[in-house]
Amino acid sequence: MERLLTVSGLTTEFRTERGTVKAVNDVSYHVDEGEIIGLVGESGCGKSVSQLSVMQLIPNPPGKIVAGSVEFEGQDLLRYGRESREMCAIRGGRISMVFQEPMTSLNPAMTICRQMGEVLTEHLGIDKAEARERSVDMLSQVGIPDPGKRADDYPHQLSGGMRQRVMVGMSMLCNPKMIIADEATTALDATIQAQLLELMYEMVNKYHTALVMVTHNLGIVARYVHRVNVMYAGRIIESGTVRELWANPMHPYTEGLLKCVPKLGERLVPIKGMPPSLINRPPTCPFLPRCRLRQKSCFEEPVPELTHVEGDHYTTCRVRLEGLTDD
Amino acid sequence: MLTYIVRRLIHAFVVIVIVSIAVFILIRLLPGDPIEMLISQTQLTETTPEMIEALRHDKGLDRPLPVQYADWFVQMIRGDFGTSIMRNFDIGKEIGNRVTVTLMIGLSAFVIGLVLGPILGIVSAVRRGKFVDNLVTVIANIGITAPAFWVGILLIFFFGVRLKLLPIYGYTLPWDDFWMSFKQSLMPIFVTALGPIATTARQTRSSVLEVMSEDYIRTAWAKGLNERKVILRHIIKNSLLPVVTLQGTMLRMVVGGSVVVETVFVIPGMGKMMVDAMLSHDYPVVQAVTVIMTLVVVLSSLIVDLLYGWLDPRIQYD
Amino acid sequence: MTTKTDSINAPGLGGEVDILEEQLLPPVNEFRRFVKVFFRRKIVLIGFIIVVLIVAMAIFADVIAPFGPYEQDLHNVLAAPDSTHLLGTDSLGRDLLSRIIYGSRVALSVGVITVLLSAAVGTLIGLVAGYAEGALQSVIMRLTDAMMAIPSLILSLIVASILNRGVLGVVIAVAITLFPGYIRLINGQVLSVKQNDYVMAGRSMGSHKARIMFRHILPNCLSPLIVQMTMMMGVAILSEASLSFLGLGILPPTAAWGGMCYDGYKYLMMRPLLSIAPGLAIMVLVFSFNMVGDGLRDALDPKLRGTSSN
Amino acid sequence: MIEAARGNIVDIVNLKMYFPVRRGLLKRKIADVKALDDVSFSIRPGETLGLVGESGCGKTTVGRCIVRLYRPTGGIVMFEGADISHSGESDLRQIRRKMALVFQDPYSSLDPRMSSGDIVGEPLKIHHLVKSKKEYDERVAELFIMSGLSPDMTDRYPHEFSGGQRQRLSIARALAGDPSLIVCDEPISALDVSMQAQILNLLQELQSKNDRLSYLFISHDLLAVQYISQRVAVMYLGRVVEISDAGELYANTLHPYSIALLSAQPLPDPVAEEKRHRIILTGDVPTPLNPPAGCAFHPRCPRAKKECSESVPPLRDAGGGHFVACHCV
Repeated sequence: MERLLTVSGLTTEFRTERGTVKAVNDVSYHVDEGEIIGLVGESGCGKSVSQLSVMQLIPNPPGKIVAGSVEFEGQDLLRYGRESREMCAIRGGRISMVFQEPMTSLNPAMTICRQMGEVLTEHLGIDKAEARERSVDMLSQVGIPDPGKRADDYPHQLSGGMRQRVMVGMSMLCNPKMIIADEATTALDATIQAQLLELMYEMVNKYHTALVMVTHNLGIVARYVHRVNVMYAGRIIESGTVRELWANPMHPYTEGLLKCVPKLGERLVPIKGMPPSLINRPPTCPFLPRCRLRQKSCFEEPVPELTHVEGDHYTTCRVRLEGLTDD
Repeated sequence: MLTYIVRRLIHAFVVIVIVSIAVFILIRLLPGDPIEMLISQTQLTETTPEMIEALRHDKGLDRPLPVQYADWFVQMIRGDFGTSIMRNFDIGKEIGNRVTVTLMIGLSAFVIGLVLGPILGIVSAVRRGKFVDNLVTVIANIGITAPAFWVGILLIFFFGVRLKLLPIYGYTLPWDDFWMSFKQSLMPIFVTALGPIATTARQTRSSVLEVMSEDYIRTAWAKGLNERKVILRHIIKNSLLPVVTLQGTMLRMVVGGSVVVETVFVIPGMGKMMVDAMLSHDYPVVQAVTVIMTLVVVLSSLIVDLLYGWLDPRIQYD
Repeated sequence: MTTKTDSINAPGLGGEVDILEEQLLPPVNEFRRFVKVFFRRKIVLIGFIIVVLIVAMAIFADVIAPFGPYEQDLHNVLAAPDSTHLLGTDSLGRDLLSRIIYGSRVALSVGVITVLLSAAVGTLIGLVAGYAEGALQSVIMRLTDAMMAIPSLILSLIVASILNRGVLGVVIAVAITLFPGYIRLINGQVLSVKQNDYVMAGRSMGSHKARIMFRHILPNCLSPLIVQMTMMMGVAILSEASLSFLGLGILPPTAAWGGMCYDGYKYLMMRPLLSIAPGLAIMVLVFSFNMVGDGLRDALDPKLRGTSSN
Repeated sequence: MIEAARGNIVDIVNLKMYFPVRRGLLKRKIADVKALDDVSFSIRPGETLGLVGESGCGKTTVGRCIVRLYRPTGGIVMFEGADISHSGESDLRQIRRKMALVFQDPYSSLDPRMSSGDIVGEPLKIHHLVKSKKEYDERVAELFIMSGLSPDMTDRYPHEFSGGQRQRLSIARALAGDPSLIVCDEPISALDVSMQAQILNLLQELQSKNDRLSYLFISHDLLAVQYISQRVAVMYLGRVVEISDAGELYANTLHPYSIALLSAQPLPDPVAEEKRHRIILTGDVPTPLNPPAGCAFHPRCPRAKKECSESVPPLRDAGGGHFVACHCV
């Protein structure tokens, strides 16, 4: 598969009263064409901020992309200005995004088809009538009953599930190369979430579009994702195919996460302590305070880079890596 | 939508009835008995208690209050506001030609506020922290805090006395002599409009900043729109909705302000009529003017509410 | 961020564990944070200083003012500003600067009493309306709408002339126009605070309605109330000045800025300062109160009260 | 039917809760939202009953009816043998000490103006459970430790705590009155995975130390419910469609909706996920404003028969205490 996106050394900081918060800290990952990758982690680990940085949607006064490059189809997006013509062409045209809150992600004072049509008129320059036609067609594709009438409804007249379908439809309108789903189904009920995930899975495969699935739900990752990056305190601490990670987790945090999910008969083993504060973090491994495997070297040396284990499996845990070379 | 309109109409009617009752009672509490006023005004030499009694009966003031109120309310609806005690003119007719003066100034000031306020608010919110934002904020604050009569005096002194550019008092209707009327109403309109412009600008600025942090604005950016399109298509309409609801209070401010502005610039409007009536204890006039002014405020806020109902889709499909 | 190694034998945390990370960030000194956010903007600091100066001026007026407020110097009436009378004298030969200094007493006293009176009455009725909901609330809110429909200046004119036009009369006249605003504010606040689960928690614990009202709901309505009161100080002072200017406010000869503007208005040609100076004093005081109000709004905003550790 | 056995902590029989919908000019009632329509179950001392279902199924309303925050439209609510369906506020006060509520949103369930110590200690004050200030402080410190918080945090304010710690404060407050029933309304869905595990463990430990303490654990997270509950009830649009022991329900699910619900929640195990046969329901969750006739699930049910749209299937025992409400099972 052809390489679509390569993010390397991405760092985004936020200035707050208590100091600068390194929300995304030297993050590197790649996405191939038509591949479904996962970004998993708890709240505050920087998974959403990293995707907003790729799209340069970081609110500028407090936040700033400090370092790193975002290679997309051969061009580094960070070279373009936040409101430059090229970046506007990418956003919604080549890469589109679906957000978490269906209730607030649509403009309450605009009809559904006008909001969808806007993407088409903006990127493909087609006139309003054809834009409406294509929007209605997309609405039926995403499973909205009676799309002709629904197109003229306002967002508050649709249920949460319906609105999220509109968002998915909107993101597919310009046939983008990649879609970023930022916790797109978190706010939905189980059966509606299942419907939406199946829909996205079908459409992504049908149009051979890459999908970046940002979520904290390990079940979704297990069912739909090929390759997954586990994030903690702004860093990617382990990445690999779903099978590799589940079979042989090479980082104590990933292990802890897997054990945190209640299974019948097994005693729950929670990860001790509290998620770290992201203000002036020491260069050592972020998971150090809560890690059971930590050794002396972990305290002194900075956190290692993502090191290859086997296949697509990479990890940043020094102890685990040394353990590998011994046995 | 229909229920929204009907409910608003009933709401406005209830408010008018309550206000008329309140005004009716308040006037009765004012010092000085109307009959004595009448007597002193007609210079009757000897006044026997019987004559006073007959006069009271003739004026119907001996009937129970609710009956008097009902009678007055019915008369009012027919446009008959009774006659002024002091100068014996028919109040209804007098209000008729004075109301045009007050509305000329009041409405133009309101419209200026309605147009300039949002523009200043949007510009200062979009250019947050930059020079224009600070400038607009300072002007807005001055507009809210400077007493209207003082600004009036300043303008009169500067443009009238020193530069002799503008007449310092009086008012002529535009269809009589347009150029003179324009010169005469320039300053009063500016003073009346200062409050609404300032308040609307501040409210628009905070509402635009609030809308800017909404999720659907982030979606608009994510669709690839540049800043200009995001502002024009998404931010403005949503941020103007709360500003529309504010316009009801702006009208109240304009109508109330006419009292001061017309006193400073000596303009024969309803406001001046009100003050003169207060000073000379001419209570029927006070009563009529108060009710009319409140009527203007209530009706215009009703229009503002209906405009809001039409603008905000969430209400259309209530 | 201090790292304190302590082991907490706490159940639910997976037994014995060394927690390197401090359980909580160091306590945020609430007062220091409040002061830091309050004075973050220069303009708020300037406003605060002016208010303090004017309050001091009002208290020590007898000491500061060169002349008494009513001292007439009949042989240099309407004098131009000179070394003795820094701002000149008015039509009765009284020193303008001294009267402005004494005028601050009227402005502040009217402002404070009006705001406290209207806030107290408005808050109480607002609480009742907000908590009772149903028919009582709609009746109260309709009456409030009616009160607010009458232009405030007109209402205060009528009420002022009903009462004797002393300071108390003006205070009540202005307070009547302000307290409906509080009813609306508090009613709105109570309704939004009642949405929170901690109010339902209070009910589920079986605490009395009154306890929930005063222990949970009222404290959470205080910040917007305080901000509104500061803003209303400015409005009260402006209303009093307008009433005095129209001749229906504070009775002469008391030194009230509004009245002084009106007296000076006749002599605008010769001595503009007689009107301009008191007017400027009004604007400066009201401007400062508004700035203090803006500062309070930021400082009391719960969102800015520092986020929890993660 | 499940009769009210002696000694149960909670028994609800044919519980109905209708919320009037008022619209139009005079706010006339045009319809009833049937949030709860004939719900019955009971909770034995020391037992945890899981209540599962999607939004709009009425699971939160059940919890609030039991704690009598709502007055039920119909049916009986019994608490420790006493019928509290229509009792007034005054005599409810004693009973409220024995039941407590833990909420979903950690940020809105704690009063931001009160210190954490006062929040946890409020039930002690309301029910006068302590005589002196010293005893009050000791009891509050004890409650903090029981919930895994260090006592020197009692003077900190809620905004200084993380989501997980706030839920611990809610639990500490619930324990203050030494209750025999805690209704946990989605206590962990707002938390991260690692924090969820800590809270689940805490709840279990508290129950192991006090054999009279029972939970009504309301959630849409089937894995958590399965882990912590002895018995589980599945609700759909205001009715209980299936209720049985936890293990039995997950191993031998009978009702078509429960099957679809279980298959909709992805298991965090790629190997198992591969083998699972996924049932994806069509259509949206219907509104409780006008529920479909007969069995409310029939429009979306793959096995729907004619009879399903005519009569409401009663909850009957399909063997071994496994109750199900379906014509086709």
